[in-house]
Amino acid sequence: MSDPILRVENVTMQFGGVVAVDNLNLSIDPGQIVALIGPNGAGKTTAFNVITGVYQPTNGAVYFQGKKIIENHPQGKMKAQYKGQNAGAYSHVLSPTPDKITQLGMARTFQNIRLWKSQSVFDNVLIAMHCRRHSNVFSATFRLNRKEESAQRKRAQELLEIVGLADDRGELATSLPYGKQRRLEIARALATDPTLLLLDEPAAGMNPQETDDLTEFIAQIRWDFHISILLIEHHMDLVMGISDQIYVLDFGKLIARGTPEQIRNDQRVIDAYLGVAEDA
Amino acid sequence: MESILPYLINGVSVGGQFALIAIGYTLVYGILRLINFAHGDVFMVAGLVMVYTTTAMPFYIALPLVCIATVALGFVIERVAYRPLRTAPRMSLMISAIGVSYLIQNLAFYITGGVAQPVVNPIPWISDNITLFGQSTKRVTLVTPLLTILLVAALVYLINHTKMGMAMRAAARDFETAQLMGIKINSVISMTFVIGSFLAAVGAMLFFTNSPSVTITSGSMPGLKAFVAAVFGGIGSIPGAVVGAFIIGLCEELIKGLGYTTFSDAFTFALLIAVLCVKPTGLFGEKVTDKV
Amino acid sequence: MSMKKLFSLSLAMALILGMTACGGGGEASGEDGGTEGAKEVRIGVYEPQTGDNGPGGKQEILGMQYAQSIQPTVEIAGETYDVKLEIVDNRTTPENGPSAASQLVDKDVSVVLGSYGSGVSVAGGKIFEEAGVPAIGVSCTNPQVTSDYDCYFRICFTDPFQGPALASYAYDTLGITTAYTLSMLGSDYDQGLVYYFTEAFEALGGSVVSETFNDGNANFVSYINNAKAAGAGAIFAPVSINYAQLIVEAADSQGFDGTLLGSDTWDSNKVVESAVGKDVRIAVTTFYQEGGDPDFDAGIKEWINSNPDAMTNNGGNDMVAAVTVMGYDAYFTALEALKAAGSTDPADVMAALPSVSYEGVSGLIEFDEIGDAKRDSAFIKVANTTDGVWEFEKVQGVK
Amino acid sequence: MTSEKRKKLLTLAVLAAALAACLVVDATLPSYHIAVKVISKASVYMLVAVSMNLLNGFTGLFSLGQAGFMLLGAYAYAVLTIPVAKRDSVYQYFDGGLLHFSLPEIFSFLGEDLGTLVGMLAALLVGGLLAALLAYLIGLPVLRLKSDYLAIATLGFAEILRTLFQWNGLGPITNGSNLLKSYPTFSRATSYVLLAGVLIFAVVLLINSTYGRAFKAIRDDEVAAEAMGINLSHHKRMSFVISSFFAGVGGGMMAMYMGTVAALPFRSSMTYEILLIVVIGGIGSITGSIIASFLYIFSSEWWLRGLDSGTFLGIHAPGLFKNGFRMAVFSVIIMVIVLFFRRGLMGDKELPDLLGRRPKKQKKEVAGK
Repeated sequence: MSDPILRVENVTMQFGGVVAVDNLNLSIDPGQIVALIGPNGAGKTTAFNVITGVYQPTNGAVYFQGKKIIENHPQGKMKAQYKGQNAGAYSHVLSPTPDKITQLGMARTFQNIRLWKSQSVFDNVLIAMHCRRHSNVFSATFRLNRKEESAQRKRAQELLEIVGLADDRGELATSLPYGKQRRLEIARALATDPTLLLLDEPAAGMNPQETDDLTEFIAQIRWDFHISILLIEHHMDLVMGISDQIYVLDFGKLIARGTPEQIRNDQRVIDAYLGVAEDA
Repeated sequence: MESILPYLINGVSVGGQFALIAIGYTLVYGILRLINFAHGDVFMVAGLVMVYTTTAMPFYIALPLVCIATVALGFVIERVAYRPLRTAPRMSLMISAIGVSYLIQNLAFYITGGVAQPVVNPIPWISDNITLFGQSTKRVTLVTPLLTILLVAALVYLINHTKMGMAMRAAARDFETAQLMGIKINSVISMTFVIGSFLAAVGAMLFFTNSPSVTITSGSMPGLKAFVAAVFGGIGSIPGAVVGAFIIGLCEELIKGLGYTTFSDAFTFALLIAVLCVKPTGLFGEKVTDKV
Repeated sequence: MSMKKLFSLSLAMALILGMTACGGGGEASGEDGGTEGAKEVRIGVYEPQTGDNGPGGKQEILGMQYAQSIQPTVEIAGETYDVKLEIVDNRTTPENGPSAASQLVDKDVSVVLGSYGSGVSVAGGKIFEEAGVPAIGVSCTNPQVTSDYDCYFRICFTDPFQGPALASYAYDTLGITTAYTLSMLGSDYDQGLVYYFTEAFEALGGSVVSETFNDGNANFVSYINNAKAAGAGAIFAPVSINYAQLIVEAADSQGFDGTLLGSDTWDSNKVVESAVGKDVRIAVTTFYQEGGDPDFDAGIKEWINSNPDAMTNNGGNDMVAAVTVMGYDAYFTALEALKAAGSTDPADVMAALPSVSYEGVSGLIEFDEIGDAKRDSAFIKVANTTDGVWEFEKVQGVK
Repeated sequence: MTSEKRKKLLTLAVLAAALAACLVVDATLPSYHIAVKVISKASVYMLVAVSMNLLNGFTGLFSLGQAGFMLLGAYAYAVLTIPVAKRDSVYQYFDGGLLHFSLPEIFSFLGEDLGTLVGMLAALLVGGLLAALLAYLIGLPVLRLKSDYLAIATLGFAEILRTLFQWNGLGPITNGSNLLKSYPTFSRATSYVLLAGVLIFAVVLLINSTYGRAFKAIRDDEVAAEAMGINLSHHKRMSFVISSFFAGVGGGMMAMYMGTVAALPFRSSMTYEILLIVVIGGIGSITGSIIASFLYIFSSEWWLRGLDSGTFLGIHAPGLFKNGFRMAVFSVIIMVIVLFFRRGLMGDKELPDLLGRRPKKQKKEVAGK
């Protein structure tokens, strides 16, 4: 089997005295859909933010397509405060900004939708292609990049058609209904031409019908775009329906991993979720 | 340089004046995250009011009036220009602050006719010449730092030991949560403007007794410098603002004493930029992390 | 929505255009009302009324207004013309100069008086030159004002005269060998005078320490201490009135025992008033000494006292500033030029100006080939700190 | 698409009409006429306002350093174009200054008129480039700062720059506190309008390019922009540099308009004035900035002068209409706009949006921002 597309190695994220992610290990093989689940506050989004470069982990490393892209070890004040494991295992600091990581081929959506609110639906997708441009500011300003521009516009239109928003292209992004905004976020992430797509609660706030459509849609884009997907989700139907692997976090710790079947029967997972009302 | 003493004395005095203004900046910034550009102009208005009232009535009536008028002005500014923009982007708020500053200066211009208003010995006793460590100086030079420290001590007590002070601290820490906890955020904010303006009024009285006239731009430079002091000390922190102000005041006068008079202002701004770039939280400020 | 916006926009435009039209119309009718058959000649007044030099500019305008109240008409080529002063505010700074100047030109003025402050005069001079309107500088002392433009004349002395005059007074009369100069950074007036003063003072054998302060500075204590540390017997600070007051204040509080030397800007009642009761010595150069012409003094004081606006603009009392006298003389010089030209055409006035000779309150006014007044002496005045008045010291020339 | 075409045509027609009006003004009025002067000044301001809008309105960076960059451009223009023969008299206290060349003279081999023009434009360009270079250098540390800190840091930089240019130590180049003058200037309003117009057109092209869209994305949501692969520091710096370039050129044009250059006018109040123009016009609208510049300059320099001098609209009331009334009225209007019409004259609409009739779905947009 080839290298995993993403490998998270001993990642710990500690804010002051609070350990939000505790020694997380996770890997995604090419073409897989992997879900990260766990009760609220388990550290799922924090893990996302570490992987996408928003936060610098306190300790640990992240590999993307076999290459180490993020690494850190406790420094300064944190040296004394550090509560996690593997403190001596890392010695380098590698901390790219989120845009670098996106350019490597990782794209994400946000739990609390972050579309560019004064831009049209079409422009939201178009702007996301900016990171794949070849033109410089002069050629772009003086319209010497017509070819690239028209290719991008064509591609943006295609993406809108794929997510089913072609009719709304001229609308303001924020004027769309909630479900459509989530789809637009996915289209926007796809526009950056990723190999790994990270979806942060893509079905949050959707009704069962929309959730079913979304499940189908996610399964579909994996094949159409030849991508792997890491997703955080509370809708268990969705998670169980499409995931190849499921990782379960609780209080920052990984408490289980396995196929949907294994997870369904895992006593620790059931305990962790006990009393936690699911919104599915 | 024959003796460093006169520069030190003057620096401490200037620092005391800056400190009183800087607190106004730091309090407001702590809660609203707004650089109140109009604060320097409030200071100037206090000076103008002092000029007008002290010529018309005895100083023991005039000075409390100055405080009341200035506090009222600060209160009204917040009500009219900042409160309606509470949910607006921060840029709008800042533009509003610049607009208020512009408005106050232009109104003052209209009222004064653009002519400097002479200050004629408004407060007896305080502007007499005295000799300090063999140096001739004015009594106000000595009074300013002492009064500053006294007022700051009172303010720190107020913030640490009263209900209003607790509410202010809570609001500074987390605006929204404080609101959810039932703190009347509007009255807290009004209170910060009232305190800030009151201290600016006291600062103005001390500042302008030492000065022959009040012009409409008299507040701009002290305002800007006081703001630098607040940033330097760590904006949001009261002791920071005071320490920062004294440091800035001393540095400026010492630089002048060293003969680099041309660059005394430039130095202040360079210091500001250096602090912002190296340690944006200043000497005493706390770090805030943004949520994603 | 957009149509609504467009509509409101065009409405606003229409409104403003309408306002302009009315504004213009209003002025025109005002002019007509004043004249009953008599012709009118317009004299432009290009002075700062706002900004740092606002107070000085207003005092200068007072002189012109007083002169006009005495002599509201002029005889040109056998006809009597009413004189109308067209006053614009050049706001002290060069960037507002051009539009203010072109407004005057727009009003068909025959000659322009002003400005207080050289920088703004140079900025306006360009417009006057293009329009071919002559200008008479009243108290702008920088040599560049007249050297650059053919249209610019000047009735006051210049910095290359004033600086050395003070240097000579300090060195020869006061016996001072070390001087400290203090000027505002960014003010060409201050820097120019310091340059000429330093040149002359060093040539006489003295030494000079020079420092500058930033605009907006309000605390001069450290500067005074620097002067004391340098062992200076005099502080030469050719600064605007507000700063002059601050320097007087600081010199007193720091016990400076030398002399404060000021240029023509210091010759203001505000400066001398701020020195009342203080232990300071102040000496200034000026164009005119109150008391030099008692009749004139009495007349203008009466006029100021009977006119509340004039009183305010003069700073609240009836002391006569030298720039007011210069304004007065400038007005009459302009009338002389109009008479000599025999027409109200600016070009004729410009041609007539070089040969004008007028015995003014401040002395004889004649122009040299550059357009500068031929003046070889300045008045030195010292402040009487008990009564708050200027006292005549001597007439100072340059060797 | 026909409506798009119609919009384009109408826009062109409006622009052509504006240009024609300028030509008429130039042809019928002498160069010293107030109308010529205010059009020239308004053109300078519209360029600078647009440059500020690029940064503040389109990239969401609240910078208050515009006057500093203008200062640099103004000095560069003046220093490079003063005729060699005039240098002795201009640099009267600095032995004729350090530089002994003048760009218009260097290009004189192109013929006198063309050479002067090329030299003038080259000097403007150099001014712009110097401003851009400075922006590049200070951009790295400063642009990391959050909104209000950025504002105050850029304000500080502008003030430091002003001190440096007034310092006698640099006198052989900057003439210290003394005026720079005697340099060639445009005398026609059309020249100002055309030059500023061409440059603004470049800004419009930039804003509608992929880079301009990236700027807007940063303004709308920095976190999302970065997550979509837009390099924040690179793009912010680019916007800062480009904006400063235009401010620098604008400064050079300001020097032309003023006829003399001194550092004093370029203080923070000039930046505030430009900021208020941008706010009046609508943050995020180029058209708004242009219209507001003209309205502001025309009113303050010409139309509303009556408010200061006793008689306005034929009403004679010296007690009310005295010095400073105009600015007082102005600042009240500005506060009303800031508080009640936060979107300014144009919001984020442009000229073509006004001309083309749009479907009614646009209605919701007002709530958008």
